[in-house]
Amino acid sequence: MKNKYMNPYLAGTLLGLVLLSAMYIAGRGLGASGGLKYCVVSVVGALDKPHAERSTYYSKYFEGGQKPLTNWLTLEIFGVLAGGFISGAVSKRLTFKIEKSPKISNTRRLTLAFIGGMFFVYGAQLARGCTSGAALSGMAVLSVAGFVTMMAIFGSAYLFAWFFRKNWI
Amino acid sequence: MGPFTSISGFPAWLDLLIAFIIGTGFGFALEQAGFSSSRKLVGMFYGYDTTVIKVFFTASIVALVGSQFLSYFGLLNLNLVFVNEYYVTAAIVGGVIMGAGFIMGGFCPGTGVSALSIGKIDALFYVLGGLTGAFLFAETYPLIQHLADNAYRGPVKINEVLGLTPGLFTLLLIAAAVIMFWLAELAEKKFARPDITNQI
Amino acid sequence: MNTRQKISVILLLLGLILAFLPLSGNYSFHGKPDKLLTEALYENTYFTADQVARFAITEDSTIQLIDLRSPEEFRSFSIPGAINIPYGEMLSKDLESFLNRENIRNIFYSNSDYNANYAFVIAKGLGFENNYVMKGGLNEWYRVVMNSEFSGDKITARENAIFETRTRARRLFTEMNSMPDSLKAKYRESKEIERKKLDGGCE
Amino acid sequence: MNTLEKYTSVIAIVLVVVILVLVRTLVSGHFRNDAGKWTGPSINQSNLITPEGLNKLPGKSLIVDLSDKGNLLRKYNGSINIPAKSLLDKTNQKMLQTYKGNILLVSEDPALSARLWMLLSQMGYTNLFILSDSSNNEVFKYKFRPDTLTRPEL
Repeated sequence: MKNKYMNPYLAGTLLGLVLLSAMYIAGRGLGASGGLKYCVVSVVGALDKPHAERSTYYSKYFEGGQKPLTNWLTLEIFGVLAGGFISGAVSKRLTFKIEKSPKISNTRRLTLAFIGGMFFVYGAQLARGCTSGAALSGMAVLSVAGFVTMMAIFGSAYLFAWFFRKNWI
Repeated sequence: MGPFTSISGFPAWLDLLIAFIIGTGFGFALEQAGFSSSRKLVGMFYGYDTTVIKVFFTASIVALVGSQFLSYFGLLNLNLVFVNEYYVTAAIVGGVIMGAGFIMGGFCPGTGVSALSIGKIDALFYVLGGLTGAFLFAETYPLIQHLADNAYRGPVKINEVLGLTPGLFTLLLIAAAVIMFWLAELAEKKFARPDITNQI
Repeated sequence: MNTRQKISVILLLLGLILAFLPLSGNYSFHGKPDKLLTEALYENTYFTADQVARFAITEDSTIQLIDLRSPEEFRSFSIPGAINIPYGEMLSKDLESFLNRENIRNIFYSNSDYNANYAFVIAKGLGFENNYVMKGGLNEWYRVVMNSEFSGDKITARENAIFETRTRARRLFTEMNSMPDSLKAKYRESKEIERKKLDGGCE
Repeated sequence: MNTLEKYTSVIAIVLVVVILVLVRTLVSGHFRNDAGKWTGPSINQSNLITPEGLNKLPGKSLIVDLSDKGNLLRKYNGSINIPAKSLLDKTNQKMLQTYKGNILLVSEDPALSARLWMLLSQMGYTNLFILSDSSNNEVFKYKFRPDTLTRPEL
C-alpha cells in the first residue's frame, strides 16, 4: 500500500508543468475558488435576476450580457472534475466514502467539512485567490501577494491545527 | 510566442476549451498526488504526511523556473502573464480565514473538487460549503468592501521588493525549498503514523 | 539516489543557471527580428494628420492617441483625447494597461517622426498589436490641420470634406487647449478610455 | 560507473538546458534582453547626427542608404545602399556586424530610419546612428496660441 499515489516530487513536477502551460498558453495561473464563485453567481442570476442586478457584487458579472457559466474559471473547475475522475479511474480509487478519523462521527466530519468549505471560499474571495489561484500561481510569478497568502494560509492552519487534532488523528 | 490567448486573441470557444483541458490536467495532477484525501492533506499540519509541502513547492518552482527559461529563449512574454495584485489586509485576513477552513474541512477548493470527482462524500459537503461561502461573501460584500480594498499595492513582485534579479531570487527559493523537503522527510519519520498513512 | 535528491539537484542546478542569466524582469523584445522588420515596413501602420483629425472630432472610441512628449509639453497642449506617456519613461510604465487592449488602436505621436517610430517598434517588439504612428508628428499636424487654408476658387466635394474636418479639428484643438489647467485635466479624465487589466487569478 | 548511472536523468535534463542556454546566448541574430538598456541613445538623442556633426564623430564611419534604389548614394560620398527590406539578410548582417566604426542610417523618410535604428539597436548594435538633417528633429516648430474666449462643453 506504500506506493498508492504518485511520488510527490513527480506529481509536483506534473502539476508545475500544468501550471506552466496555463501561463504559456493563457497567460494566467490556475484557480479553483473562482470557479465555485461563478457557479454561485449564475445560480443567483437564474433564481433572482433583479437582486443580482441590484447588488454591487453580482452586477459586475452580468455586465454587457456576460454569462458566468461560460467563463475561464468555471470551465477550468469542470475540467478539474473530469481530470480527477480520470485519475481516479486509472488508479482505481473510485469509491463512495467518508474519510475521517475513527474517533469522530460521520455527522461531525460532514458538518466540519461544510463549515471548512464555507470558511475557505469566503477567505479566498477576500484574498482574491485560494491555495491554487493566489498561493501556487502567485508564487510561480513571484508575486508578493502569493507569498503572503501562502504564509497566512499555512501559518494559521498550523495555529488552528492543535484545536482540531482529534478530528484527524 | 506566448501567452497565446492574450496576444493572438483566440475565439471564445477555443479559450474555454483550453480552460477545460488545463483544468483536466490540474485535476489529474491533484488526484495523482493524493490530494483527494483529506487526511493526507492535513497530515502536513501534524507531521505524519508532508506531501502537500513537497507537491506545492515543487509545482510552483517548476513553473517559475520553466517560465523564466521560456522567457529567456524568447518564447514567453512574462510581462503579459498575470501577476496577482497585492491587497495587504485582504491577503492576510483572507489567508488566515482560509487556514482555519483548511484545518476544519481538510481540503482547499481545488483539491475538494478533485476529491469530489472520485466519490468522497466529505468532499461533496466541503464543496457545498464552499458554494455557501461564496454566496455569503457576495451577500456580505458591502460590509467588507473596505477591508477587501484596503492597502492596495498593485501587482508587485517579490524580487523587486527585495532588490534581487528574478534568477537570483529563484535560486534562493529553490535552496529554501530543498531544505524544507529534507526537513519534511525527517518529520515524516519522526511523526510517522502508519495507522493513518496505511488507510489513506 | 531517491527522487527527492534528484529533483533537488536538478532544481538547484537550473536555479544556478538562472541566477547567472541576465534576467532583469524588465521588458525585452521577443520574436524574430525578420518578422519585426517586415512589420516595421508596413505602410498601413501610419495615419496621416488628416485621419487623426477625423478620429479626434468624431471621438472615435476605438482609437487611443498616445502623446510621447514631456509632461510639460503635454500640459501646455495636446491633441484632444490623447494620454501622455513620455517616451523616456515608456519602458518603466505598466504598458499592458495602455497597449494591450482589444479593439483599440494606439496611435503614437511626438513632435516629429523619431520618438513615435521608436515607440512603435518598441511596442511591436514587446508583442503589442494594433499600434500606429501619426506620420510627421505634431509639426505635421500643425502644418496640415492648424495652418492650412483653402486657396483657389474651385473646390471638389472631397476637398470640401477634408477642409471641413480640419476646421472642426482646429476649433476643438484650440478650445480644448485654451482651457485652464484644472479644466483641461478634467476634460482629459472624462475622455480617457478605461484601461484593460490582464486576466487571471481567482476573481 | 554505478554512481554515474544513478545521475543519468539529472545530467540529461541539466545538459539539455545548458546547451539551449548556450545556443541562445551565443548565436546572434535575435534580440537582446532588457529593451530599456538599448534605447538609451534614442532618449537623449545622442543617436541623431547631422551632416555637420559627421566629421566630429571619432573613428571611421559607414553611411547606409536605406532607400530601395540608392537614391541618396550620390549625396553622401562613400555610402552604400542596403534597401530596408534586405537589411537583415545574412550577408548584410555579417558585413554590418563586423564593421569596426560608426554605422549611420540614412533615409528620405525619418520614420523609416527611426524604426530600423530601434530594431538594430535591440539586436545589440551600439555603434549605430541616424544621419538626419536638422529640418526634422524632436523640436516643435510652431507656437500654440491659446484662445481663451471659447469653452467647449465637458
